[in-house]
Amino acid sequence: MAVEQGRTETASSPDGVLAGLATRTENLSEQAYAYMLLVPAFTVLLLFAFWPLASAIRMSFFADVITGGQLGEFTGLTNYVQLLTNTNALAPAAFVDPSFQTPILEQALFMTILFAVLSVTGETLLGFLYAMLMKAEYRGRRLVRLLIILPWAIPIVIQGMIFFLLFRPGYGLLTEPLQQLGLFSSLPLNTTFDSFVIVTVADIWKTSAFMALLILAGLESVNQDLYEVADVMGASRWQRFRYITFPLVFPVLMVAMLFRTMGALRVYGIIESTTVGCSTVPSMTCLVTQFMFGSASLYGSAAAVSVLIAIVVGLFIMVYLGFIRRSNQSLGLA
Amino acid sequence: SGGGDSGDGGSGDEIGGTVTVFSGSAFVDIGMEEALHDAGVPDSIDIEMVVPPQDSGSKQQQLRTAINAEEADPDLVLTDNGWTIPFIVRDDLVNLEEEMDDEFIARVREEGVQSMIDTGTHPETGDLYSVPVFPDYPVITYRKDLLRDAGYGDSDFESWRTDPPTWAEFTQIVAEAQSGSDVQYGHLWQGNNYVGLACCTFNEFLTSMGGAFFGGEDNLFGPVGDRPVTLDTEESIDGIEAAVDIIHGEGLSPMDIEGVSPQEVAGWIEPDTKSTFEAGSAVTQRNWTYSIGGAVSSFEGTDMELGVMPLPQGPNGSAHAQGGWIMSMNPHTDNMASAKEVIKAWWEDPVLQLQFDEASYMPPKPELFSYVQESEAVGPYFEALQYSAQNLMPRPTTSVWPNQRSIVANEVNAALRKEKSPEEAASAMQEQIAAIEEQSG
Amino acid sequence: MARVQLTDVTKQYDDVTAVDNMNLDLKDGEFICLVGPSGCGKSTTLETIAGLTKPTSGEILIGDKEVTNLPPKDRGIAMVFQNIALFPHMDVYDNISFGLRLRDFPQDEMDERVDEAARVVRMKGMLDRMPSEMSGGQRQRVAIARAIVRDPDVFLMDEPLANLDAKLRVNMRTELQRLHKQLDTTIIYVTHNQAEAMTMSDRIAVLDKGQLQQIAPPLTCYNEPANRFVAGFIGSPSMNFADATVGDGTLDANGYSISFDTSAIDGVGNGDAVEFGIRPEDIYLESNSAEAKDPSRTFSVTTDVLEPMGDEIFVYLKPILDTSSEQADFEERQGLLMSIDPSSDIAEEEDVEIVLDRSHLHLFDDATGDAISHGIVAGAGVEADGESAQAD
Amino acid sequence: MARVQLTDVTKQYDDVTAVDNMNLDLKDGEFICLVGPSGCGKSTTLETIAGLTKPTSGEILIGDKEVTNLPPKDRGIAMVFQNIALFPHMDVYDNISFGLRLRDFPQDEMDERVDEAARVVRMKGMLDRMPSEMSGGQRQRVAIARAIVRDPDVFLMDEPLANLDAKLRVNMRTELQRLHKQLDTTIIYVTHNQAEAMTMSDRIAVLDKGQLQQIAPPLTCYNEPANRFVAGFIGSPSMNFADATVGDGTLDANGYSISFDTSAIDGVGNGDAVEFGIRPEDIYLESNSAEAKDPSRTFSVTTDVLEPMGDEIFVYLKPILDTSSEQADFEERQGLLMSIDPSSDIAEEEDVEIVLDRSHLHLFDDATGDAISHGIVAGAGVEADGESAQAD
Amino acid sequence: MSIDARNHDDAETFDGSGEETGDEENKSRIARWADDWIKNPEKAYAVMLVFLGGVLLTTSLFPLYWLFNVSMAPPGQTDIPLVPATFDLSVFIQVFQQVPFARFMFNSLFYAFTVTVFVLLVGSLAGYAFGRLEFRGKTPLLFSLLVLSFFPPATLFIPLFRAFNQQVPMLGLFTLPVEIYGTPAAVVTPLSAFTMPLAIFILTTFYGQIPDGLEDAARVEGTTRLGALFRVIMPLSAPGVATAGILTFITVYTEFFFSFLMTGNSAAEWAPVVDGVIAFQTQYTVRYDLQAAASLIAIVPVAILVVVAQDKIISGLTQGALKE
Ligand SMILES: Nc1ncnc2c1ncn2[C@@H]1O[C@H](COP(=O)(O)OP(=O)(O)OP(=O)(O)O)[C@@H](O)[C@H]1O
Ligand SMILES: Nc1ncnc2c1ncn2[C@@H]1O[C@H](COP(=O)(O)OP(=O)(O)OP(=O)(O)O)[C@@H](O)[C@H]1O
Ligand SMILES: [Mg+2]
Ligand SMILES: [Mg+2]
Repeated sequence: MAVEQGRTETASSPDGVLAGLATRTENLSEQAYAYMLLVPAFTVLLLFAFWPLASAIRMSFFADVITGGQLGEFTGLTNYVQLLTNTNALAPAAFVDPSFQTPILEQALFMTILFAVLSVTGETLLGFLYAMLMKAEYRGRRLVRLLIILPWAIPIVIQGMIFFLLFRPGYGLLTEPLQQLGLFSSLPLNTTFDSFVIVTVADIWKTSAFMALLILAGLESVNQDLYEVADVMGASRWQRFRYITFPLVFPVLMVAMLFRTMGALRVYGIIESTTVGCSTVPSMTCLVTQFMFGSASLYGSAAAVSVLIAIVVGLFIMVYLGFIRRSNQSLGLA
Repeated sequence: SGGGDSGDGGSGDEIGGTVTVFSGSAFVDIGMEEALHDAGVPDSIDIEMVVPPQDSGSKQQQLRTAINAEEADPDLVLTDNGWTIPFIVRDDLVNLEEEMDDEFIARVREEGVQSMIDTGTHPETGDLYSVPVFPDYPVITYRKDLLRDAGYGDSDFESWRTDPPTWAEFTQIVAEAQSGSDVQYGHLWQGNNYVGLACCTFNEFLTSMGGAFFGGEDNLFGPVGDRPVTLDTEESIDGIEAAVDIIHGEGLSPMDIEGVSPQEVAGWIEPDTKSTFEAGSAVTQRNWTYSIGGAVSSFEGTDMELGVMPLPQGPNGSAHAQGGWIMSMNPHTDNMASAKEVIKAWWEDPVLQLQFDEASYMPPKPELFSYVQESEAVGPYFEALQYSAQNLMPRPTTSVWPNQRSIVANEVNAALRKEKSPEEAASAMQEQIAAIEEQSG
Repeated sequence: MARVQLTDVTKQYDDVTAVDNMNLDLKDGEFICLVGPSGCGKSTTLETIAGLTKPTSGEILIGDKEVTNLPPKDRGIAMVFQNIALFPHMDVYDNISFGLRLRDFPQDEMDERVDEAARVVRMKGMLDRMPSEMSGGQRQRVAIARAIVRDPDVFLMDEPLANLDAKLRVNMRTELQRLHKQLDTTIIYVTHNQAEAMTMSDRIAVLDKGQLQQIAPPLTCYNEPANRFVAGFIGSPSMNFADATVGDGTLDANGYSISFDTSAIDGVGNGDAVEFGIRPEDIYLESNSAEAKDPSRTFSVTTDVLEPMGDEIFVYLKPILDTSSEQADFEERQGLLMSIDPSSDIAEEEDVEIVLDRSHLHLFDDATGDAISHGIVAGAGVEADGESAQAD
Repeated sequence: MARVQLTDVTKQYDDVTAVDNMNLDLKDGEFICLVGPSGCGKSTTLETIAGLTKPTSGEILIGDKEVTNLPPKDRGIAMVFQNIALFPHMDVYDNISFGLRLRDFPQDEMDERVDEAARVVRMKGMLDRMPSEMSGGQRQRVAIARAIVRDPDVFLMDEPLANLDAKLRVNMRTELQRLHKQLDTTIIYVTHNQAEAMTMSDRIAVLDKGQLQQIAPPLTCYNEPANRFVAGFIGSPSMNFADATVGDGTLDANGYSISFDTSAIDGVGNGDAVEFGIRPEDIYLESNSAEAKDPSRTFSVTTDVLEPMGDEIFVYLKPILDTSSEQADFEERQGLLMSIDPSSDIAEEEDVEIVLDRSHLHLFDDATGDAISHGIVAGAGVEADGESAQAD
Repeated sequence: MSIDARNHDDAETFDGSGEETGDEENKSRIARWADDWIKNPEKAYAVMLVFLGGVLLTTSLFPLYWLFNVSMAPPGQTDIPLVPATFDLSVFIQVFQQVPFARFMFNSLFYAFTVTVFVLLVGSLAGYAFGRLEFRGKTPLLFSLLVLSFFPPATLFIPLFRAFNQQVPMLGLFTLPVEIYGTPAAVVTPLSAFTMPLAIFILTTFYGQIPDGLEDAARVEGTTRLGALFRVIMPLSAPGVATAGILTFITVYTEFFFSFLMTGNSAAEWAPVVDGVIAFQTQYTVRYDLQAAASLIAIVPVAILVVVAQDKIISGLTQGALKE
């Protein structure tokens, strides 16, 4: 029977292999063990993310070659200086215009930040509502859950098409009503402000599901016993939320908002696909893509914008981390 | 890496294998492969038409990717004549002048539409890199029935084919026709903030009004940095004003242009105007050749009657932007000999005729225009096409054009939406484009 | 400060009736202990009172107000949960002050109350610990503090002291009693600890299988259990039971008989099958028979296992009486159990003489289990197998 | 089936020393009870033995093999957790059989074992319940079943019966003892229940503040506590303590004195400050003084609160002796506590005469708390405030 | 203030029940509901939630409805009415006839499935380490995951692209043994790397929340730490794991940038489903109807996934496990 047992052990394939490995490593110290567990993930990341990232950063210190495809000579911070002083004539839009002659929404930096703040706020609020709706008990809730998640499953190109067709000049279903209400111009997709609103709404529409899913998962993981306690203690609905739900969902919420903010600060696809276009609503990532894939491939500048974006995103993340630390919640980061 | 680099792969000189052509869905399942074999491609060669999934811009991007990847497939690519030169300049396409026999090259030069051949030629060496596949011309399609109601007749239609009205006359005619009918729109064209505005629709206004991007047609392909930027000249501003006038009718331009285009054109591109016109909602439309076929079939069995004329004239005559696609070879192909066979066969008349029959693509050889003339659908409008073919103007294709075109599109569109005055738009363009010229010179 | 009434309350889970037609009427300010075997429905009863569970049927009144459909927060209760359920994200202070914060207490009053509650549960100086950094008993004490820091009308406590050591338990008991007196709150208290139930409560409610068996003052439950179940359940170690038949002036069990005046008790007649029960402390060694109020004749028995407990010794005697069927489960303890003074010299496997205290002998109806009488008196019958040994 | 040794084991949390230099040597097959106040380090000790917590220093041997750094699964242990810790996503069967499944037991053997374990804990017929559908006691029983279904070398049980009613507790106790005999497994058992500790264990280990106070057989701990702490901790209700001074042949407390032959005991001399302790059951009403082995003179006292427990009555007496400082906490119980027979007629606020059993009087060093002697003998000194009342 | 509020509450409750006994029949249905809700605030809350949800859902679903509408419009028509003029489901078949749409879907499903499984597995190990173990360098390592997401993915494209084409050595150290450009690996590997940070963060958060007691119990029962991860922690983190899975799956399934640029452009060359959708778009014409239909079809697998996974997300599992 011992033999049999041995066989079944190895036979239970992935578990078996894993178990073998696990047994051998079980005696490692917590420290060593943790590192061992991180090896697979970080190997992949090192090869396919960190290394290319480092190469890209390196690229940012080299000059553009107009005929494209290659790197010019080492130029130090020139690319950055040009971008920050808005003196790169080849830049499809101003990253930031120090003279402030370019309208705010046409400066990639400010446009993107505004977009991120609005969309993440909208998505978080809507996401919370959706999550509650998905969690509540009523008939047909399975369907509702599905429907809430679906927008997230729509490829961005199609999302763009949907909104394009809604706001298409002349024919778009919403073009005329909104124009008559005086909210939009007759060419919303060509007007920076209108387009900005459309892109923001489109993003909130699609991405609230992301938030909702994560928040829902957070809600579901809260030990229901605690609500009983709170109820007996006399907590109102709001207080339950304030003292139990919110703090316990907070870590998940932070993860969701963190990643949504990072995503929003890198917004690009929705702008391109609604045919609003980068020239109407120039986001930071628009610059990267246009530098890189405009027929002149300006790798140096593209990389430099990426690094600038990373710095902006990084600053935002610091705000989050500060927030996390202050609220005394540990994500392991603060 | 040059064309020779990877063209010498082991199988590169043998006939056989599969030749992949990065063409388009219009070429799939219309019997092109058969026709090419009939036109001389040995049977040992398989030909595969690959559908590039997207519009011009993405196709360009994908081609760039494939070439950067030193991919062996596709062996042949159809490239937009509007963005081929940067590839040529970077040696990202095979120099056919070197690789193919001189006789064939000479034949192409001789038989092909000149403006198409120019867009496939190295601007400095003059070597031919690409063979025209089909040219595309902008024309005005219009509703004869409405114009008749407004008092115009066949004689007018007749004369416009070879002597189009001026912008002033044209807008007058459209205005009359529209006021006498319940058609929603007057003249449609593509004024959205997109590639086509810079290269084509605005360029047409600009040129016909006597303006130019870089001082004149000679400088369109460069040299970058060594050419004047002339967007702030009086004539160039006239070009913007004409485009604005045709929407808003404010009489800014020296011509007496009426506002017959709806504000929406500033947000429309080809499919929008095409479907609107075909639905009978407009009097006239500027669009490419292929739109004739669409209108013909849409108008069939209705009261609507189709007319086609060249683009109206300005002080500088009538200007038509060059459209169309040309065929080039991937420098990394591993099947060059076979690919050459395909290129050669594609220049044969039956192939080009099939292409016209099945996909409404004009043949790139003027001598075949008679074939077009005889065709049932397009034949009646051939004269107009011919006129535009004769009044073509190439696009300003250089490696910095992508950056410049978005500035042009942006500023002109802003002017069309009256966000900026024509002068403001002009000076903004002038300043930014000059800066690019300077930085990249 | 509120009367609590349960009328015909039933709570049915899919296949289990956790609470079965429960009727309780607790006076304002009463201290009630709920006792009963594991799974008998004590927690469920508390939950229905708290409003955490809607009863399947029946209604609940707190302080004359119907609350059956009221949410927990409007019922004026505080509860110590059996599963403790501290808020894992709050430190001890925040856990304890939670209910006060909900009511926007001023900071200084909150501090004061938390301090006092922490003192009561001996958790002062640990106010900034997180729940994960505490021992089981410490957590439980925080849970108690969390409940007592408020002034509810009704306290519900579900085994609040289960994880505390004996000494602390005694302290906490005192503190709770003091609190009860001070606040005059109605307290419903679930416990498995007999001592707690006996000392703290005004009345004990004994539950079995979701049904109320008896609700009465502790000593009544102890001395005059309403039925066989209560008799067996209350008291530790448990009462000894044996099947018997009423004879002619005797109670006959397994050939032995005890003189018994049937006429003194209603409802038993010659030949009736009954079950009789006697508590371990009502069995005496013959040498101590003077302590028994109404000693029976002596029986000769052999000791089996001895369990010295410190302050007493449990002596298991080899069977002389039939064990009741209910006992059959406990395979090894079929003999009679007696409790004697620890100073007695007694050894395992020793023959001893014992007497039963007739005045503490309980009779139960064999069929229904209902109590027939608590204590019998000697009658005319002859106590078989030995001479009569009545004293006093 | 394994010896368990802890050598100098210390577990330090940030600011708390949960286990302080613990040395234990448990024999193969021994049944050890760990007792001690809440938070004294019992659970932590078990966790270090189980390998769930790495000790800060010290080493642990199980069956002569050093296991200090071995993962739990290789230590041959089974454990019942204080916090129960059922797997909430598995039903009872899966919870119980979890360890067996990990070891690829054949289905039928697994079924058999689970069945047997379920029988032991009286959970048969509930195998398909989910943890959330069970009562507190039922969950605890499943947790026990999960541990006993396996054949480990060492059982670690952390208050396994805390949520069970007295009767079930007794049954479970028996079952565990049987299991212990049958499997001959070493069992380390944490309990707050004195009866459990007294009846089940071969030895009791008393912990306080992370330190081992005494490890000895139950009755030794009860009768000969190693120090003041053990004396106060073991036994419920707790021993009475009072400060006293050794006089000339007397033990003097608060003006009262008891005759005491100092010379019979090493280490005490005239004038020494000591603490003496006496258990409630070693205080007798004068009428029962015959039961005391070595009764002291009588004292006149007044009764305060009576707590009838059924099988005994706790009588709180108004103070006659100084209460030790440690007791000061329990504001109302400063008097002496005695335990008497429930048949005694006694009322609150009644004047009674009592005697102490000198042979059960414990003396502790006032400074260190270490025991000096257990029982004293009468000496030459005159028992002040009353005539000598020695009997026997 | 709170006293006022309570009085008010009481008054209402009292009124309500007082009337109820009076003239039950005269009362309109609405009044009865109102009474009911006052007595059972839970119900009122539920009704409000459902109402609000209804409004939200309609607005959020409208674009989806519209997508269907677009698919019903005749080819070439871009003037989409609010209600379809014709109802012709044949577009859904045409989608498969015009392009090998099934293969496109398969490609994307393959990517999504592979990446999801890989990321959940590898991410779980990392999530366990970050969420439940203490080790030096934890914060910097966790932060490095975020840093990755600071950059637009396009930034990483060029170096990866060259490496996959064996043009430059990976990490500057070694050239890949085979060219993986154009193979599924060229999509799966970078997408795994890009979706990993989010997955790790989600898993870290959820794994970290599972009480130690349960892991302890599993370990004592005989699992290794990893065994406990897979047998206890993961099942109990089901909401988190399922969410991480769904998010990863959908992200990859609808990803376009890398899967478009790293593969050939035909279905047979591992082009993603989005390629299939935009195959109906050419230089001058867009078949919005087919695109819409194709997108609706493309959503189906995701819908199925969501339906299957939602029970995992909705599973309040931690109840009744611990007494603490
Ligand atoms: N993670 C921790 N961090 C800090 N202190 C801790 C932690 N765990 C336990 N302690 C402390 O260590 C001491 C011993 O705890 P332990 O759980 O061993 O007590 P115990 O004897 O089991 O008590 P109880 O009977 O209440 O269960 C306690 O004072 C407790 O507060
Ligand atoms: N959610 C549920 N689903 C099904 N049965 C349940 C549920 N909750 C409790 N029960 C059953 O109801 C009965 C009463 O449970 P309850 O928790 O009230 O018992 P209890 O008296 O508190 O027991 P304990 O002393 O063990 O805590 C038990 O048999 C239990 O199994
Ligand atoms: Mg309970
Ligand atoms: Mg403990």
